[in-house]
Amino acid sequence: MENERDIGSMLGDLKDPGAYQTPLEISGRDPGLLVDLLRTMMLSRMVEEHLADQRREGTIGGPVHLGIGQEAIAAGVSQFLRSSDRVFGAHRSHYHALALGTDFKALFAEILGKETGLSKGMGGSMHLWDEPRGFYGSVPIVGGTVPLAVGAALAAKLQASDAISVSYLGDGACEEGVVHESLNLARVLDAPTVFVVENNLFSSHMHISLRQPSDSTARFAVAHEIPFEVVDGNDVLAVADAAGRLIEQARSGGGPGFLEAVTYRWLGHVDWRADIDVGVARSESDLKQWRLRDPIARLRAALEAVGQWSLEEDKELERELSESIEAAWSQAMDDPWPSDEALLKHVYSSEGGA
Amino acid sequence: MENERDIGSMLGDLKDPGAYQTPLEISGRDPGLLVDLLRTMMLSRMVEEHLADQRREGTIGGPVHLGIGQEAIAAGVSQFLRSSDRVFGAHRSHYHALALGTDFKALFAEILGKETGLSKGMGGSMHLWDEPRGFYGSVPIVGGTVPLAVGAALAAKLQASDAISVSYLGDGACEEGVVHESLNLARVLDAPTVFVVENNLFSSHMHISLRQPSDSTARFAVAHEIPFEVVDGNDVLAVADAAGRLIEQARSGGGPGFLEAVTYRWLGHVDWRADIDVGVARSESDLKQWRLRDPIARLRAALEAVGQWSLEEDKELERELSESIEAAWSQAMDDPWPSDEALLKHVYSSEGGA
Amino acid sequence: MPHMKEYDYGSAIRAGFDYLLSEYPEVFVMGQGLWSPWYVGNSMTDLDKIYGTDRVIDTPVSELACTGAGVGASLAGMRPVVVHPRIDFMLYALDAIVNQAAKWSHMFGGQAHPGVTVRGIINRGGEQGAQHSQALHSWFAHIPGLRVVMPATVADARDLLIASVLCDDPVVFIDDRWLYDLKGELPAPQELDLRTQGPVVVEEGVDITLVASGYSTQLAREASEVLLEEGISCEVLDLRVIAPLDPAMVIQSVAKTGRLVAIDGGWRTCGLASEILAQVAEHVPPSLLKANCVRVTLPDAPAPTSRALERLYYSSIDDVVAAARSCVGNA
Amino acid sequence: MPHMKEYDYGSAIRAGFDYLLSEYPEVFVMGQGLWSPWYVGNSMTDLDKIYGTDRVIDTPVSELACTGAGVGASLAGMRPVVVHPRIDFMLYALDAIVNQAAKWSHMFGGQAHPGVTVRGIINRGGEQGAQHSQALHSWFAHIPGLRVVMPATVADARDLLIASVLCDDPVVFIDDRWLYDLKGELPAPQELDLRTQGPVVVEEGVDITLVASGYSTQLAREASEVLLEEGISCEVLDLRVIAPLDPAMVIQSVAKTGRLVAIDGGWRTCGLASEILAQVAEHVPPSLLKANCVRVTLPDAPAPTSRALERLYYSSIDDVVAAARSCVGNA
Ligand SMILES: Cc1ncc(C[n+]2csc(CCOP(=O)(O)OP(=O)(O)O)c2C)c(N)n1
Ligand SMILES: Cc1ncc(C[n+]2csc(CCOP(=O)(O)OP(=O)(O)O)c2C)c(N)n1
Ligand SMILES: [Mg+2]
Ligand SMILES: [Mg+2]
Repeated sequence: MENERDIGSMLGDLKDPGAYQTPLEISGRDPGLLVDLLRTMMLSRMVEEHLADQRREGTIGGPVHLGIGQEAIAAGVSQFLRSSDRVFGAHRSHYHALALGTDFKALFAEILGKETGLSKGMGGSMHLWDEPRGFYGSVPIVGGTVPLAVGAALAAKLQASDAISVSYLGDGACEEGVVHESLNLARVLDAPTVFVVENNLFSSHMHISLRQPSDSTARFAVAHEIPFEVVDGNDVLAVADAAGRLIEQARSGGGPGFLEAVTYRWLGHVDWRADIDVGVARSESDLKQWRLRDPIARLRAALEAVGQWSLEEDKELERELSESIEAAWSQAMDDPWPSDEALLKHVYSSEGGA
Repeated sequence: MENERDIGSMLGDLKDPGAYQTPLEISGRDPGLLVDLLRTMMLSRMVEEHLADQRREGTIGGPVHLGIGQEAIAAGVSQFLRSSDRVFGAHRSHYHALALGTDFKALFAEILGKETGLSKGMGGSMHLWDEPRGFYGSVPIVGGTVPLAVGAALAAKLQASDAISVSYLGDGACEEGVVHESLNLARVLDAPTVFVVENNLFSSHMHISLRQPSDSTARFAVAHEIPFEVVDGNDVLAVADAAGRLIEQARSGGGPGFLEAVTYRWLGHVDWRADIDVGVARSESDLKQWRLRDPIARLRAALEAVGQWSLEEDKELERELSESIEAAWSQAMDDPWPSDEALLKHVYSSEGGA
Repeated sequence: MPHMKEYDYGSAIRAGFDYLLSEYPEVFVMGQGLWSPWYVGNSMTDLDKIYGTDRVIDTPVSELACTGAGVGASLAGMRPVVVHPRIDFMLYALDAIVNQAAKWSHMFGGQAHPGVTVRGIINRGGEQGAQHSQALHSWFAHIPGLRVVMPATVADARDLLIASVLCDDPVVFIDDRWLYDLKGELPAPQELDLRTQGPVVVEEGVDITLVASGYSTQLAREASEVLLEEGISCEVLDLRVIAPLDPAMVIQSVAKTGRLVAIDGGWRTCGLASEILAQVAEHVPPSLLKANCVRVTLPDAPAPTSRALERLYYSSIDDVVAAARSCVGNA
Repeated sequence: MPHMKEYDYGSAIRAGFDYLLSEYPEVFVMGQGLWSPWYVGNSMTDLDKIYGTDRVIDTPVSELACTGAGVGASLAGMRPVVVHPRIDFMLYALDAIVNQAAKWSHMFGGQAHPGVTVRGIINRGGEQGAQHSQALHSWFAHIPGLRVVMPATVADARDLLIASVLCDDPVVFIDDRWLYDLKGELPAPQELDLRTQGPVVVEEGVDITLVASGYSTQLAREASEVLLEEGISCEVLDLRVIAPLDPAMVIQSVAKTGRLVAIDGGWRTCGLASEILAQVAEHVPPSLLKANCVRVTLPDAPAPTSRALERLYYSSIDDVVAAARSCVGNA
């Protein structure tokens, strides 16, 4: 089997691992906001690195799909979201929730199957819920949440609220028919849904060129006449700018939007290994280059260059995050398991199980 | 409820009922072939008019979805098909089979539920089978046969045959996710499938503008990077030329093609009435104009103008067809019902029921 | 009762929608054919005109996305009803119903309320055949997390619809076109708590228990009249809510009569009638059984189109009568 | 027997594919993960390398189109196998399986041969939860026109796969990741006629009948050993082919032992265990029954993720032993 095929490219150098490695262009941006973004991404990164370690050690019993390397997308998008919005994720969604401010201690507890978890220990890594922060659920059936996001957006319209929905999905998910139906439905109903496609060029072990005739999923936005933007997903500012425009459009009655953010995951499809991806060896050189296109390093370097951030501040932030991650983890480890009754009492939410 | 909305138009005057009413341009065409096409369309028309009458009278017990007005599409496409090809239809498929030369007596018997029918009386109007002529089945689940056509095309490739598949589908079917999956799959596998979208602007009572943001389904061919053509579906020569190119391309290893043929059905979605369409009144003036865009009349007029066809020949053909239709019908009426055992013996084809 | 009109089953469903749409702004309806009254019989006539096309939405031919949108809207506080004019079309929509709606409460520890109602119509007969005739209620009953409702009377057609939509859990509401002309009186609408609704005894009897739901309840009732004339007294149970199933009444009745015929309009293997027999096998002491239990169901074959075979395919009153007779004779 | 090697269940499936692909040019395989051995355990290792990526096709994430393509390819004379690494993903593909494959023979009077094999893997446990753990075999058994195969032994894993693929009818072949390490000997491959395959008695006994299939057969066998030590002699039946179901052996065995425990790895309501009890209620004279029948199944709840609850959720040998004991005690 060949690992890649020659297909038409609309992404150009956006998918070139060696491109876009330089510091971000930040002139004229609010430094406070930039540091916030840096912090969000670092938190995400460190939480997931911790999860990778714990999974390797076997402390975590179930699969974890980590987004290390892709942090800029959720960080950039979430900047424009409100707690009244409705965000839907998928199998790789820890960082989607974290970017909304979800408590990582509750995330840890959930991943460990504890009663104090985001989903009361009933969901684990692949089923996260944080309604107070607008996180309306992530599940691992590929494409499964996409029409739900459209429905939640339709609800917002009927409720005469200016809430919007965000649907995070991958390039692989774009092969599910339901995604195409959902794009059309959102368009026809003018449901304020922003589809965020994290195009990391892979669906588990399969490169996009083995699954689709062209590398950009924005083709589907064109087909459904949905306004779209295609950006470097490792540039948090490019993501934020585009997301800001699409979210504003949706919020103000302009209907759905589509954001394709090109990125790469540093680890394999599932769990902690970087070198293999569900049984198939990855290109070492691609991986090396993409690690140089690190969304965190690029923002950090830019901030350092203009004196808005220093090595000391960085170390300090890292230390602080690391401590709170460790503390949260040991707390989560000590937390109680769900009671036996949980197995049956949550089958129907109307039975007052929550 | 409004009957239509303003949407972007890519079809332009192709969907204008008042356009394209003049005789076809036939200079340089083989007159024998043209008369064959005329004959195919007239047969189709008269068979279906007969069915409309019988349904109105109640002789036919089940629903019939008639393609009167749309005959040019199957006639034009079928010109390039061989009996080794694999043609798949849907709920409105009498004329897809007839254009391949299917025996209309067997069609009648099937619609009446008789053992001598195309499907041995087990299928009725919506489930037709004529493998010897390359008709691999029609069923009423919208979109249901589309991936089957891709699979049959893939089979042809694996069998190293130059057979191709044809998938007839409607503008409404393009809203089913499976159609989008199928387009991608055909493209990725280079399965020689020609998708023929009969865009008659309606899905039962709903105009395309109430269901999609734009009037041309060729958008989906673009998205999936499949070569396409968009033609006046009431011009049998335009259909044939485009179909010929796409079929030749598929047959010679060039992968899938997509033909959008714009047309209009003269009768409502189901059964014999022209004035209402599943409960909703149709535009009388549109209907009147579309009847003037009659694919048969346009070819007939062209042939007459150059002396290749006369009123007498026309009358004679009509008389001949009418007689054989009447004869076939009364024969079918006299044919036997399936035996009681048919109910169980066909559940598994391996049990030798056929 | 001046306001008590005679209704038919179809218009009783419409009355349920009317009640819901007028009383509850969070209710909306979407599905194919909602702007064309023809598709869904008389069960939704003019609702779009009264409540507007924003709340009564006719949709593209996209069963899965539309059903998923219903689930998503319910998570966001609405009470959507997604209508499928035939259950057959719901085969495209099962991810939204089974992987999503049925599981979201459990997976999120009871915090998500996927209170969508999916209305699927059983629309068989009329020479329409295998893809337009299915009755897949047993499938939905197999899936934990769903409530599955099959009204058999005019009042239930309305009041169980109201109860389904007002319930915070996902409900598959299944009505049957063969019941649309059934007549009955309709008192004022009731807001029942779906969680407390279950089987009822619609005829009391002593010799044999007939268990049915939806249209089969009609068969059972009419068969019981014929059987009574022969001196066989039937206890007829209408299940009403087939999931979660409360088997107590079935068990109690069969313990009393010692005989069971389970009638179901779906297929036999792993179907609802199997479940009824299984409950009896599990809970009624064999010593109380006077005969083997019997199922009256569709044969395990797809629906034919030919009228010659349709007659054989669907169960009739005679089939129920014959089953009951053999059961009693067998004693 | 020099060529008789010890195999495990996973590699026996692989041996079946190997046999089919080498002997039958019309066989090809498609599904997600076929170029990545990891997904499907050791059950398909290197087949793509041996037989080429044209015949062992890894696909886009499009369950419905891929399954439909399998159906279409079978109509055109091929013998495709469509692989779904989890049955849960097949919820997207049900139109192709249920509306199409299952019905094409019947709808076309036996002239169409939709001989596709759809392989669905039950892949539960491991804290993966509700959308990655389902065992939906009872659903498929409910649908006329499908053959549903659940191998429980190493030899059946290979030979029933071969039989499924060589059968002209659509087959849902369901294997279970919890069986992949099961060891056993493999004689030379056999071409069985699937139409003649059905339940077998895997242990003879006199006190109670245990009926199971797939992984549950293992539970039943191991429970029977424990029970034997307590002096309870179990007759263990492995159903092997759950649809169309041949109930004769179940009926005969329960008529002999007078007691039944049906064990199934799916949900309870309208499930396979219900069907087994229904067959007994219908066909075993109540006078021969010494106790109420018992089902050992999943509770009617979605699969949890937390290891604390997974332990409760899945049936164990102890559950089977306890059920059998209560049944015998109850005599
Ligand atoms: C319906 C369904 N099919 C297949 C899978 C297996 N699967 C899990 S994640 C995944 C890859 C999805 O790729 P993409 O959407 O690009 O997301 P990414 O993993 O790259 O973030 C697949 C195929 C699944 N979970 N659900
Ligand atoms: C899955 C499914 N959904 C809905 C229907 C009901 N239905 C039958 S035909 C039809 C319209 C299809 O429109 P189109 O594809 O444009 O074909 P046309 O009738 O115009 O020829 C619909 C919605 C169906 N048969 N199957
Ligand atoms: Mg991806
Ligand atoms: Mg149309």
